[in-house]
Amino acid sequence: MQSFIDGLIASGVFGGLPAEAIYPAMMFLFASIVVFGFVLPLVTITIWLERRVWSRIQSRVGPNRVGPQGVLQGLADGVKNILKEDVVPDAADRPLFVFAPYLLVWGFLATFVVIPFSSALVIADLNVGILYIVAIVALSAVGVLMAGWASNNKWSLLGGIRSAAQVVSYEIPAGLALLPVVLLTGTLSTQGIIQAQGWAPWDWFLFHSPFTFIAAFAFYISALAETNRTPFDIPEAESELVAGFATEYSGFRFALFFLAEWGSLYVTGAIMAVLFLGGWQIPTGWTNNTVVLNIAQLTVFFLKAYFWVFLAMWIRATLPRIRVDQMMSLCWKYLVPLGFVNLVGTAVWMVIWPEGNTFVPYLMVVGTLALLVIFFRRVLYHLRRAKPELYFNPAI
Amino acid sequence: MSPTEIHQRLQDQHTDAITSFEAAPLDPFVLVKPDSIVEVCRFLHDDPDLAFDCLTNMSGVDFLKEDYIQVVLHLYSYTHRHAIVIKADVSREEPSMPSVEAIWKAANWLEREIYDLLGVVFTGHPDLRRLLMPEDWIGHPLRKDFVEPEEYHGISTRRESLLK
Amino acid sequence: MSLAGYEFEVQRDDGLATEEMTLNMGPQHPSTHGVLRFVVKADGEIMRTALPDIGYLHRSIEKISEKVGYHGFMPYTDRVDYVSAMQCNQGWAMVCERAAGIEVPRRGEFCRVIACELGRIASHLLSVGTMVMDIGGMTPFTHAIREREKVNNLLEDLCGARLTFNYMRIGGVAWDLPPGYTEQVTAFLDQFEPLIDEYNDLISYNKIYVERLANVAAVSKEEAINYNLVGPNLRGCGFQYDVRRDEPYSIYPELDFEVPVGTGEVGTLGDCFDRYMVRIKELKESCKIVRQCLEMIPDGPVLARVAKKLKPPVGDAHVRVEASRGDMGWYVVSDGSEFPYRTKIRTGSFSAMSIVDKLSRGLMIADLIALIASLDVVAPEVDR
Amino acid sequence: MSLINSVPEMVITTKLDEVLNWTRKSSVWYMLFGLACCAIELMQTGGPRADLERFGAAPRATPRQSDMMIIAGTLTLKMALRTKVLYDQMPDPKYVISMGSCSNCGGLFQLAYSVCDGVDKVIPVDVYVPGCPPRPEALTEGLLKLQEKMMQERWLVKGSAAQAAA
Amino acid sequence: MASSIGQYLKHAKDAAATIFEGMSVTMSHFVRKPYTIQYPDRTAVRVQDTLPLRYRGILEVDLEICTGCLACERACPIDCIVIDAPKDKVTRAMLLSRFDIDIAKCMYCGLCSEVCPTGSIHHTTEFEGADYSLESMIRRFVKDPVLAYKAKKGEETDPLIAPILDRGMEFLAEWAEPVDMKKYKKDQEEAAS
Repeated sequence: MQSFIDGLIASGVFGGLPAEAIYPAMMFLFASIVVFGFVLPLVTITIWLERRVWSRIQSRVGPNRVGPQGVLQGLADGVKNILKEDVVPDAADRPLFVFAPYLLVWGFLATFVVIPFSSALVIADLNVGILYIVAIVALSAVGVLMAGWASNNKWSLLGGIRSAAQVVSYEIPAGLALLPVVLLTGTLSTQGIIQAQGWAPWDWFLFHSPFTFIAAFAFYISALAETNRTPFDIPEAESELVAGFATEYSGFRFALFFLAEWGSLYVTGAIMAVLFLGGWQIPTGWTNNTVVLNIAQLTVFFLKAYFWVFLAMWIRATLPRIRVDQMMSLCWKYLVPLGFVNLVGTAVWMVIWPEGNTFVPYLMVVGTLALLVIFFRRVLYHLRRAKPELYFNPAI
Repeated sequence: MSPTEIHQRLQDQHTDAITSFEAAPLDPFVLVKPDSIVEVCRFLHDDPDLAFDCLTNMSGVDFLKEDYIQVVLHLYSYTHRHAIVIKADVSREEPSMPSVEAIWKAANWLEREIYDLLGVVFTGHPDLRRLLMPEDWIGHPLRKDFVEPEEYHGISTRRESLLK
Repeated sequence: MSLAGYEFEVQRDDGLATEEMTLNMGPQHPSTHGVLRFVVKADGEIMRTALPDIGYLHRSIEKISEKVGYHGFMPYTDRVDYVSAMQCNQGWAMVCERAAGIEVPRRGEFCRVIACELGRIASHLLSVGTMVMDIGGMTPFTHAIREREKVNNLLEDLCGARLTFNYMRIGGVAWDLPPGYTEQVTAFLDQFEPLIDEYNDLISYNKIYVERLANVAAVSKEEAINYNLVGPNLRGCGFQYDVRRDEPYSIYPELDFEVPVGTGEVGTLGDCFDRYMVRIKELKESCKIVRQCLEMIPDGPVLARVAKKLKPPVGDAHVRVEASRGDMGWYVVSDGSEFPYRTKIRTGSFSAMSIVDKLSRGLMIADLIALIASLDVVAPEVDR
Repeated sequence: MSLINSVPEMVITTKLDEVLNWTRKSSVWYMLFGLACCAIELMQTGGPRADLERFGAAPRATPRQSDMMIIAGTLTLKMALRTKVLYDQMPDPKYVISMGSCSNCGGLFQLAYSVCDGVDKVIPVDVYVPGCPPRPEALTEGLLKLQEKMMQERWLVKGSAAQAAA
Repeated sequence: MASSIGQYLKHAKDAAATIFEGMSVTMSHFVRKPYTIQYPDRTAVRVQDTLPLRYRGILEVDLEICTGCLACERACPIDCIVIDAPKDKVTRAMLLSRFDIDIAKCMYCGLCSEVCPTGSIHHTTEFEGADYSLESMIRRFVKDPVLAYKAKKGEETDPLIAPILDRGMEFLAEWAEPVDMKKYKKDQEEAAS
């Protein structure tokens, strides 16, 4: 980002304005653009996509009346929620109740600071980028707990407590799963990590070694848990806790919860893309135009991130919810030991092959492809078994 | 075992407790004195030849003209696959009989239901509260002389038909 | 705590005393299957007790029977257990026929059994579907609902309604099978049976699902009989008893079907998973029964002529029907008039609800949901 | 709304109203609130056959986030008091669909001693859907009727906001 | 739970395998057609037209063939049908002055159409009747008082009424014909011997 602004100053767009004034102004402008021009549409589209994906899996059509194919569904939901009556329950702890959703939104918006959308588009390439994400995401736990507590509703309280326990626990496997990558690159900067990878799958850290492969999924599971996604949606378990920590929230404040939930889903995907899928890396040398290059990088990054978002949607549509004690045992008995194994394994790997094994990544890619083939064979099997299809009404 | 045999066996053990036995109806029944229902039921449940381990149904019938409430127990034995009906008549004014909850847990709610809807008090029941109707409901609706209240908590219970 | 009214407790005390939390689950709660209320006393996530508070759907069906007569009561029986109304229809028809000594034409009996078993498929589909939904999986629920819609379509062709059938009459059934019905039902069964396997692949043996259900709220056989658990809940304890087989009625003795029981395959015998699995297996058995009936069905009338003002002789009659939620007891007292003097319906959900308090002790709050779902409680059947 | 109310009555407010109504109608979140038989049809309406979500109507578990309450089934006297509480918990603007005969006017349970004959005795109803129970398409039609009603509302035009809220 | 390493790994393997299987099932649904009937506007055929003749939708009365026998009014357990059919003192004919059905109250049980001798009152496949008020949901079939239909001996000859009566009979034909079981059994035995 800084280089981008430097370039602008150098090109003389601002005339003679002092650089000290330009930097904060541009940063502010950029942040606003990110929030209103990028995050909000992103979230509404994500919500619509989720509902459509979900419907499709459930043999339904899904929202298709609001705008073409229902793409404006998220917009309608958002505007409607803002227009709803603002209810603060009598028994609620008013200041906390009002403040909690903002904290939650803040927690996920702040992560956008270090997410590199392309080689130039990053608000701040902090040298502690990953650490910053891990730290700032914990804010959402505070927000959820605060929301649960302030509502003065027992369901909310239970939801808040569950969420706090969940996020605090899963921070550890998430952190441990990040470490192999940090170990490999020797940097915490997100741009640094991406630059250490290449555009080809075998250059990605996902396929660097079996340990990073497992670490990627361990991180993904932990991230799902931290963002309260199924199968770890126990803080807002609809069938148990009504709506969990959000039970008493309505209107605009609830819309913020909504925003945060789907926003952080995208953040999860983005971090996965940065750490394990080579971020915005594309084959170099085919263009010299910075703008075109950046757009291509942005697209690639977007697709990679959305792969994980889609996976989360798909998982949500498939799996039931885990119980709260099982969630804990999954964390402490499975993911945390696995995290240590990965860490030590990666370290050993680095000692044996300091420059990385030349053969294993290819093998890993082939193995993954084989797994996909098996998977699609199963899909075909299910499709064949389900025939002949019988519709409710053949005429329609 | 046929109902007659069951009655015979019961008669041998608890002569005083049994008022009468009818073998003619569709479901032959033994009419028992309400006060001795527990000992009769205990015997029916415990005796290895009878082994009525299941209380399938328990209902109360309000006979307004005859001026008594009849409590009907339908018993079934999963062990021997036979059934018998036990009936006990209690007075309408102060309906009361001992609870068989200790013998069949299933009787717990069935008795509560009869208490709720017919007002039969089961002595010795651990938790005799209204089951279906709200706590503050007045009257026992399944009694034949029950009059529907005009309103409940400000909600009128009448509705004029729009067709009239 | 009072069970009577809606209380709003403001808990704002100083200090760090721990206390039991009283949770009001219901009457409006997403997973109480209608309007039930549980007063849950919980210590954190662990429940001390969960007292059911029922009666939110007490519609005085038994009292209404005293006002509408024997024929007029038939639509009301649909509403006793709306999820599987066919068996309720059958129960009422059978108890009246028994009280009044009416014989049903043979084809009528076949129509009844076909309708009942289709109804059982519909009911069990809803049961297993909502069970998964309560555990948190949305997709299997919609798949179950989708198949249920197809059964509803079939029943609609048969009797013109999707849910409240009012199909049976005292003395038979109101509609004969429509033309081409056999092919229609066979086509459905052909495509439905593989989908049961797909459902199992999708969710039944899913690790998360199994972990949620295994070893939760196991009921022993003795306990189940003492609490008068019936139907799949009783069979889930490994006790093979089915009214259709052991106290046969209608044409069931001529049919060949299995009575699936719980096997404790993933945990304790009689746990939630066993109760769930019994229902899944019964789906297949019902398909089998329907196929047999469609093959064996004779020609002839389906409805016997019955007096418009039916007046059974003075006395009482009791029948038991194997409804989807198990042995359903119908008891009718006649005083010789055209109105039943007293009707009593003993349903499977009623006794299933009464055991919840006992089973719930020491479980987690999430397990209560699984427990209620696995008992397959339907609110109006509890309250009537 | 007071600030917006001071805007003179103009075409633009009517247009704006239409946009606001459009968002409202396109996103009717209904409360998961099943009472009796109709609740099964309500479930099936959300299922693959009718798929109420096509119109943006998603189920919500809590009254705080719902715009619409579908009274699906018989309302007993014991439940009527709770229903009132639930209705009060919903934030404005809120709508009620009375689904099926029982909640319309007691239907076949008018003879009963424990049934509240008609939900309109407890809370105001916007749309009545006939049927016992209404099939999923009938409920969908009820929702469409409600959407029509929503589109006719005027929130920003002077005086009518208070009127509509009342 | 996991007492040994083997069991520990088995749990993990089970979880992976079953989730894999479940995901493959859901993936297969991406290529299957949705089952939704896009009522009301995006269907090729009106949903009403696809319902069976037996479907018990909103009641309808063909006044042309109503005999004014009041059987339906009596059969209804909840009095949602009201018929006024006074006898004209002069002509001795029955005059239908009112035939109201409250569709908001009706429970669609079919008891009324079952007893109708001519199929005049019958359920249609129509189900759309949602409205903003209960008053507007009352179906008033009699605009002006009409004479009740009198069944003729033999064929119906009136060209206006005949098709309606035929339709009514079609509805009636759906219902099962009750038989006298004693007579039926005797016939069966005779046929067998």
